Amino acid sequence: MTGIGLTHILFVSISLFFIGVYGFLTRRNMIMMLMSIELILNSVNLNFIAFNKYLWANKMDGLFFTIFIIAIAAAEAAVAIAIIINLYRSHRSIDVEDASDLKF
Amino acid sequence: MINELLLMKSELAVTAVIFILLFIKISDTTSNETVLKIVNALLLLNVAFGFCCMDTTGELFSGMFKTNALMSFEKNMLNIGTLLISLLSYEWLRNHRHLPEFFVLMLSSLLGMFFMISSGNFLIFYLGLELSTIPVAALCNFDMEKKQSSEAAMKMIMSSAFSSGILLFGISMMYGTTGTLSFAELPMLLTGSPLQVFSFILLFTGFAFKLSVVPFHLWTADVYEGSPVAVTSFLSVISKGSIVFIFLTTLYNAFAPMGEVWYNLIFLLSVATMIVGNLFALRQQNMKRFLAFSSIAQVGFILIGISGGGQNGTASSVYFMLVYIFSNLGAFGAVQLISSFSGKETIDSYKGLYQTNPLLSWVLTISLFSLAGIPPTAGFFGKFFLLASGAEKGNYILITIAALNMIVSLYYYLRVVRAIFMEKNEQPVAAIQGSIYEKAGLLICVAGIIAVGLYSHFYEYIYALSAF
Amino acid sequence: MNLSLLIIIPLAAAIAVLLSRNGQQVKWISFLSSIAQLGLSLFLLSAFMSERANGNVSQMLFEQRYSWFAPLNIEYYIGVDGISISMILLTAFVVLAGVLMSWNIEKMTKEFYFLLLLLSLGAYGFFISLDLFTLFFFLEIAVIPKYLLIGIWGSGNKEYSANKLALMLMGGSALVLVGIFAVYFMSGIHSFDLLKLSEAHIAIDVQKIFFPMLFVGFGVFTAIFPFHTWVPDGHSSAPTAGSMFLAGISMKLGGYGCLRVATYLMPEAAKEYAPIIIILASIAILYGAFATMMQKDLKYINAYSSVSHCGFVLLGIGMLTKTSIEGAVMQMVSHGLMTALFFAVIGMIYERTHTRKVEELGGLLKIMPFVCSVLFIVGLCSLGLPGFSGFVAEMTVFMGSWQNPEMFYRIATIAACMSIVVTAVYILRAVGKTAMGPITNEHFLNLKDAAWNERLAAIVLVLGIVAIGIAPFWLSDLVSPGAELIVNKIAGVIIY
Amino acid sequence: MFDKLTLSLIPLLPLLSFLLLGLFGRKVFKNFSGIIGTGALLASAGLSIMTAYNYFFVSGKVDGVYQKITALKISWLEFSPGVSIDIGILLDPISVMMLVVVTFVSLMVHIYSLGYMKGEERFSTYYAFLGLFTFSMLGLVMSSNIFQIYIFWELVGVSSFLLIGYYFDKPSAVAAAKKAFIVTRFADLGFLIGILVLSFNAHTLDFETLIQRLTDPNSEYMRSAIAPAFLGFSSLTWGLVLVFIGGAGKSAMFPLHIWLPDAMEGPTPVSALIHAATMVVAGVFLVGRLFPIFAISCPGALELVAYTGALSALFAAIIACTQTDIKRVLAYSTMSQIGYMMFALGVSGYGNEDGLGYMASMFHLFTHAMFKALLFLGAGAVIHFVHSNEMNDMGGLRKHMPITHITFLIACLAIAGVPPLAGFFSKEEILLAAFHHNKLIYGIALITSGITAFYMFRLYFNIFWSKEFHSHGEHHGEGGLVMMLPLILLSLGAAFAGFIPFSQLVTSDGKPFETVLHLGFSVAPVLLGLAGIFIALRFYKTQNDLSEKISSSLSGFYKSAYHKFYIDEVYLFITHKVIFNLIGKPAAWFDKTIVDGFINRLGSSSEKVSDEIKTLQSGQVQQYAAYFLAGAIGLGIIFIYVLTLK
Repeated sequence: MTGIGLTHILFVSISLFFIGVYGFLTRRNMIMMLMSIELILNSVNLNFIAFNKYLWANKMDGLFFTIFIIAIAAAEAAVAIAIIINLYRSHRSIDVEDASDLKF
Repeated sequence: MINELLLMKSELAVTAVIFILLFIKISDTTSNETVLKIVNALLLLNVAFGFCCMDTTGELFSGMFKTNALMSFEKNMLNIGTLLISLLSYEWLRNHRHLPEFFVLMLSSLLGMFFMISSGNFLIFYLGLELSTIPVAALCNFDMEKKQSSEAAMKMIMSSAFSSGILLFGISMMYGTTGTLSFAELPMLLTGSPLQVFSFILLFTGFAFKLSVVPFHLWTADVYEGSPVAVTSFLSVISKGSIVFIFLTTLYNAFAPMGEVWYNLIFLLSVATMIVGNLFALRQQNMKRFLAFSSIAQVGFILIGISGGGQNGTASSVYFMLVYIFSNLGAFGAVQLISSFSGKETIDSYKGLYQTNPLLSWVLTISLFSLAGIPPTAGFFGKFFLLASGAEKGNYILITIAALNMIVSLYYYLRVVRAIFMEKNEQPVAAIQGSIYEKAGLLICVAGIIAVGLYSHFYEYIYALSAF
Repeated sequence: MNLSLLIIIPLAAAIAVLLSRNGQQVKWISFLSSIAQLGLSLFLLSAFMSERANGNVSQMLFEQRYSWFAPLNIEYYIGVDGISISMILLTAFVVLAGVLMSWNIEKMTKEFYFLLLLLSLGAYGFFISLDLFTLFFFLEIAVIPKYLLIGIWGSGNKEYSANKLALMLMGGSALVLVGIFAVYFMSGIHSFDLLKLSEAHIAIDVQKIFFPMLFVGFGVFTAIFPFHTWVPDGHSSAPTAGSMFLAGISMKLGGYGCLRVATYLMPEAAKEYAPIIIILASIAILYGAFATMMQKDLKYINAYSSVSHCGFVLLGIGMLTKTSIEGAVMQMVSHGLMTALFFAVIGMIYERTHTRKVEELGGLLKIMPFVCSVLFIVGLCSLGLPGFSGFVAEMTVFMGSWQNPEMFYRIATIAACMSIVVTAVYILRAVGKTAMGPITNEHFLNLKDAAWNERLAAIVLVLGIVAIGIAPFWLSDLVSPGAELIVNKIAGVIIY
Repeated sequence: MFDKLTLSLIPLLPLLSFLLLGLFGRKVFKNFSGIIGTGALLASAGLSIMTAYNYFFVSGKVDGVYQKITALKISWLEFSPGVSIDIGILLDPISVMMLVVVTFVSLMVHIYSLGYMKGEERFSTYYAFLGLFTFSMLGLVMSSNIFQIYIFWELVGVSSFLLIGYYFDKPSAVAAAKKAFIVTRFADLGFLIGILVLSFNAHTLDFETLIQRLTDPNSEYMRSAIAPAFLGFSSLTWGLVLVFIGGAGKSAMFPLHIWLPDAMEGPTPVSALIHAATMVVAGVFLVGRLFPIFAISCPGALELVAYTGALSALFAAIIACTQTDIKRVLAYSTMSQIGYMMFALGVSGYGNEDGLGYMASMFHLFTHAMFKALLFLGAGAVIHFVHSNEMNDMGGLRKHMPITHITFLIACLAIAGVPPLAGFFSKEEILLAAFHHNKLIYGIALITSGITAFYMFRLYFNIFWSKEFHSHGEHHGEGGLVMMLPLILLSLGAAFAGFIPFSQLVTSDGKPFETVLHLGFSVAPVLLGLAGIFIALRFYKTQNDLSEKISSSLSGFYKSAYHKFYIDEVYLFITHKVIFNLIGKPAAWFDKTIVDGFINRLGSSSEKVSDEIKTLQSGQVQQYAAYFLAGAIGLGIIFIYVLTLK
C-alpha cells in the first residue's frame, strides 16, 4: 500500500455522488431530498480538492471553488427551506408526491 | 479606475438599483404606486445607461470577468426585457404586499445573469448561475396564497439544485482532466478523451436544464404554470436569454475543439426538443403552460441557430433572442393583463376576446404570429436566420425537420387565434382598461416585433458585434 | 416606373383602412386603392411594352435593388418581366373585383378590407421579387390573411377549412424554405439573387434532392396532387372575396414559384423529374374533373375544377417546351380571372338564394338575367370556349405538350385533352341546372338582379377574360421571352 | 380583287348584330331587334352573293383553275415559329359556295322568325343568338387555318347549345342542349387531337401549307407523317381519322348522331338553320376542306368516311320511317342526307372526273340546304298552326295552309329525287360516283333513296292528307307574308338549284369539268323513289290500317327502329353507369377518404401521440430528475460509444 491515492478518493466521491442521486430520486421527504443534494455537492467538493491536491497542486482553483460551493449550497438550502415551509402551509405536508398538482 | 468600473457598468447599475430598492423597503412608507413609479423610472434609467459606452472591451480579475460590445448589448437586451416585465406586471404588482422584494429578487437574478454572461471562468459562471437561479425560485412563490405557486417554487429549486449538482460534477471532472477553470485556457487543454466528453455532457446538461432542452425540460411547464405570470415571463425570456448568450460563448470559445461532439449533441437534442415541445403544446389548455411548451419548441430552433457556429450562429441566436423578448413578452403581457383583470388563463376563456378587447387581441395575435414565424413580424426573420445559420453546415435533415415543426407550431398558435377571433362565447372576458404602463409595455413589444424585423439595421448591428 | 408603388399603394391603403372611422370610408379607400392598383398595373404594362419596343432587352425591367440584411446578402430586389407583369395584371383585376364583391360585408368591415389589402400586397410583392428571401417573405405574408378571412367571415365548417388551408400552405412554404436554403448555400455564391443564382451551377445531385422540395412546396399552393385537399374545403368555406383571392391569386403564387424558382434555378432536375410532374398534373386534371362531376355544391364544383385547371399549369411547366410554359402562364392568368369570376357569381347567387346546392337551384335566368349571363360566360370560359381566355391557354398548353414526340408525353397530353369533355359535362350540368330549367323555389321570384358593385366586378373580370380570349397575342408576346429564357436554360442542359 | 373590308364585313355584321342585341336588345331595341338582325343579315347576304359572283365569274379563275385566295391573314396566336393560329379568310369554291348557303338560309330564317317568334319574351335574345351563330358559321367556312376552324367550330357548337336551349324553362330543351353540346364536344376532342397530330407533322396550322406539305410525297413532313406511329397506323392516318371524328360528331354521323333528334327541342327556324342546312354539314365541309390530304395521302381514312356515311344514311332512313314527331323525322332525314354527302366524299378521288364524288357531295350539300331548310320551315308553319309536333294531331291541312302545302310538296319531291327538282341532280351525281367506286355503297345508297322517298311522303301525307283536320278553337292562318316569303324563295331554290352547273364551279382541284346525265343510269333510282312515294300513298293518303299491319308483322325490327336502335340507351348506360359510377364516384370517394383522409389522419394522429406521451410529464419532480439523469447518462453513453468506435 502506498497510501491513499486519487483513485480511492474518487471512488468515495463518486459513491457519494450516486448515494446523493439515489437519495434524491427516492426520498419522499423534501428535507431529505435537500440533504441528498448536499451529498452530491459534497462529492463535487471532494473531487475538486482531490484533483487540486493530486494533479494540479500548483493551482488553487479547486480549493476556491469548493469554498464557493459550500457557501452557495447554504444559500440554496436557505431558500429551499423557506419554500418548503411555505409549501407546508398550503399543502400541510412536505411529501414531494403530494405536491404534484401541476402535470401533463 | 474609471475604465475598470466602466467595464462593469451594467452590473454596477443594477446593483445600485437593488440598493435603492432596499432602502425603500426599509423606509416602508411609500405606497405601491409610488414604488412602481420609482422602479420603472430607475429601470428606464438603467436601460438608458446601458446604452452609454457600449463598446468597452476588457477583462477584470485576471480574466474571470470580461466584457465586450456584444455582451453589453446582450445585457441591454435583458435590461429592456426586465423593464418590459415590470411595465406589463403593473396591475399585478400594484396590489402585491412584497413589492420591493419582488424587484430586489428579480434584479439580483438579473445581476447574476450579467455576471454569468461576462464570466471567463467556471467559478464566476457558477456563481452567476446560482445567483440567477435561486432568487427566481423564491419569485416563483410570489403568489403566496396559491398552492400551485409554492409547488412551482419547490419544483424549481429542487430541480435546479439537482441540475447544478450534476453540472458541478461535470465541472469538477473537467477540472480534473484539464487542470483549469478558465475558459480561455480550456481549448488548449482539451484532448477529447472519453472522460472529458462525459464531463462535457454533464456540463451541457446544466445549460440544457436552464434552456429547457428535452429531456431536461420537464420542470419548465410546471413551474411556468404555477408561477405568477411576471415570473413566468422572466423565466422564459430573460433567464433563457442569458443562458443562450453564455452558451454561445462557452461553446464557440471554450469548447471549440469539441465542435463535433457538441454539434451532434445539439442536432439530436434540437430535434427532440422541437418535436416534444410541439407535441405537448398541441393539447394544452392553460395559456401559461401552453406558452411554456411553445417556448420549449422555440429553444429547439435556437439550438439550430447555435449549431451553425461562427459569426452567423452568434448573430442569429442573439438576434432571435431580441425578437423573442418582444414577441414572448407581448404574448405574456396580454396573458398577464387578462389574468390579472379577469383571472382567466385558459384558451377556452379567450373565446370571443376580439369582441370585447380588439386591440389586446391584435397584440396577442401579432405576438403569437411572431412566435410562429409569420411575416412581416420579426419572428419570421428570426427563424429564417436561425435556420440559415443551421443550414450553413449542410445538415438539411435538421432544417427539414425544423421547417415541418413550424407547421405543427403554427397549428397550436392558430388555436389561440381561432379562439380569439372566430369562436363565440356567452361570457367573453370583459373589456380591459390597462394603465399607461401596460399600454406602453405592449406598445413597445408590438413596435419591437414590427421594427426589429423589417428594419434590417438591427440585424446588421448584431452581426457586426458578433465578430468578437 | 417605380415598381415599389405596387407594394406601397396597398400598404398605404391598408394603414388608411385601419385609421378610418366607419365602414363607408373603409370601402371607398379600398375601392380607390384597387382602382389605383389596376391603373398602375396597366401603366406598368404599357411602360413595359414601350421599353421593349425601344429595344430594351434586359431580362428584367424597372429593377430596384436595396441592400437588406447585408450579412446574408439579402436584398430587396425587384423587377419584372412579361410573366410577372401578366401575374400583376391578374392580381389587380381580381383585387378590384374582390373589393367590389365585398361591398356588403357588415361584420368587422375594417378588418376584412385590411386583410384583403394585405393579401394583395403579398401577391404583388411575390410577383415582383427577384430575391428569393423577399419572395419567400411575401409568399408567407399572403397565407395568414387567408386563414383569418376564411375563419372569421367564412361559412360552413370554416375553422376546419381555415386550419387546413393555413397548415397545408405553410407546409408548402416550409419545403420552399428548405429549398431556398439549399439553393443559397449549394450554389456556392451565397446569394438570394434569382438572376445570379440562375447562372451559378448547382450540382445535379443537389438539384435532385431539392428540386422536388421546391416544386412540391410551391405546388401545394397550386393544388398539386395529392396536396390539393385544402382547395375544396378552403374555397367552399371562404367568403366570396376570399374564394376569389384564393383561387384567383393565391393559387397562382404556386405556379409562378414552380416556374420562376424551381424550374428556372434547377433545370437539370426539372428535366429529370418532368415525367413525374406530368403524371401528377395529368392525374390532377382528370381526377379533378371526375371528382368535380360528383359535387353538388357550386363552390365545390368550382374548387375541384380549379384543381383540374391548375393541373394544366403544372402540365405546361412539366412539359418544358416554350409553348407549354407560355401556356402554363396563360392558364394561370386565365384561370385566375375565370375562377374569380366564377366565385363572384356563386357569391351573388348564394347571397340571394342562400343556397349553393345545385339541386335546389333552377331557372334563375328568368329572375336574374345579368347574374346568369355572367354564369354562362364563366361556365363557357371554364369549358374552354374560344373567345374566352380559357381556350387560348389550354390550347397553348396542348400545342406545347404535343411538341414532345415520345409516347409518354403524347398519352399525357391526350389524357389532359380528355378533360375538356368532362369539363363540359360538369359545367353544363351546374350551369344548366342553376340558370335554366323550371324555377325550383317560389321565393326566388322576389329576388333582385345584380347590384351596381356586383355588376362592375363582373364586368371588370369579363373584360379581362375577353381581352385575352379575343386578342391573345399581346399576352403571348408578353410571356414568351420569359418562357423562352427558361426553356433555353433547360435546352442547354445535358443529362448525365 | 377582293376587298378585305367587304369580306370581313360578311361575318362581322352578324357579330355586330349579336353584340348590339345581346347587350342592349332587351332594354333598347325590344321589338326592333328582329329588324336589326334581319337587316344586318340582309347586308351580309348581299355581300356574300356579290363575293360569290365576283369569285366564280370575275376574278376567281386564273388559267381555268379556281384559285385558293387568302384574302386576309392576321396572326392571332403564335405557338412557335411557323405554327400559329392566324385568323384569316380563305376563298375557294367551297367556302364561297358555303358563304352563299349560310347567308341565304340564315336570311330566310331571320325573315321567317319575324313571324314565327313574334311575341316571344326573349325575342331580342333570340336574334342575338342567331347573329352569333351566323357569325360563327361564316367564320368557320372562311377559315384559312385549321385551328381557326376549330375555334369557330366550338363557337357554332355553343350557339347551337344556346339556341336549342332557347326555351330554357323546358327541362327537355335544356337536356337536349346539353346533350348536343357534350356529344359534339366529345367528337371535338378527336378533332383537337387530330389537329395536334397533323400540325405536329406538318409544322403548320395553315390550311394551304398543311395541304401542300401533306400531299407532297417527297416532303420531309410527309415522310415523318406516314411512318407507322401507333397501333400500326401512321400518324397521318390517325390525324385524319381523328379530325373526321370531329366532323362526324358535328354532322351527326353514326354513332355520334344521338344529339341531333333531341336538338329538335329548339325553335323550328333554328332547326332549319342549324340542324338542317348549315352547322350539321360542317363535318362534310371539314372533310371537303382537307380532301386533298384524304384523297391523295390517305385513302384508307377516306374509306372510313365512305362507310360511316353510307351506314348513317341507311340507318337514319330506317329510323325516320318509324318516328311520329315530324321534326324528328326531318332530323333523321337530315342525318341520312348528310350520310349521302359523306360517302360521296368517301368514294371520290382527287382531280377532274375522279373528283366527281367531291363535286356531287358539295352539290348535294347545296341543294339539301335549300330543300331541307324549306321542309323545316314548312314544318314550323304546320307546328305553328296546330301547336303540336305529332303526326297524329295533324292531317288534312292542305286546305288550311295552301302555300305551305305546295312548298312542302316541292321539297318532298326534291328530296325524293324526282326529276327535275334539285335533289334529283345532286343525288344522281352521288350515285354515279358511288357506282363507279364501290358497288356495296352504291347498293346501300340506292335502297336508302327509296326509303327516303317513302318516309318523306309518309310525312307529307300524314300532315296534309290522311284525315280531315278538326280545328280546336281559332287558328291564325299560315303566318303571314314574313313566314311565307322564305318558303316561296326556298322552294324556288329547291326546284331550280339543280340546274346550276356545279361541276363547272366546285371541284376537288378547282379545275372545272363536264358532267353528263346518263338517262339510263337514272332510271333505277327514280323508279325506286316513285315506288317509295307510291307505297306511302297507299299507306297514308287516307286513314287505313295497312301501315300498322306492316309494322306489326315486322314487330321486332319495327320496335327497335322506333326506339332508334337503342343507341341512346347504350350511351346512357355508359355515361351513367360506367363513367359516373365507376369513375366519378370512386374519384370523389378516393379524394374524400384517402387523400383528404390521410391529411386529416396526420393531424389527428399527432394529437393522439401528444395525448399518449403526456404521462412523461407526471408532475413528480423526482421523476423529472430521473429523466434528467437518464438523459445525461444516455447521451454520455451514446457519445462515448461513438467516439470509441472511431
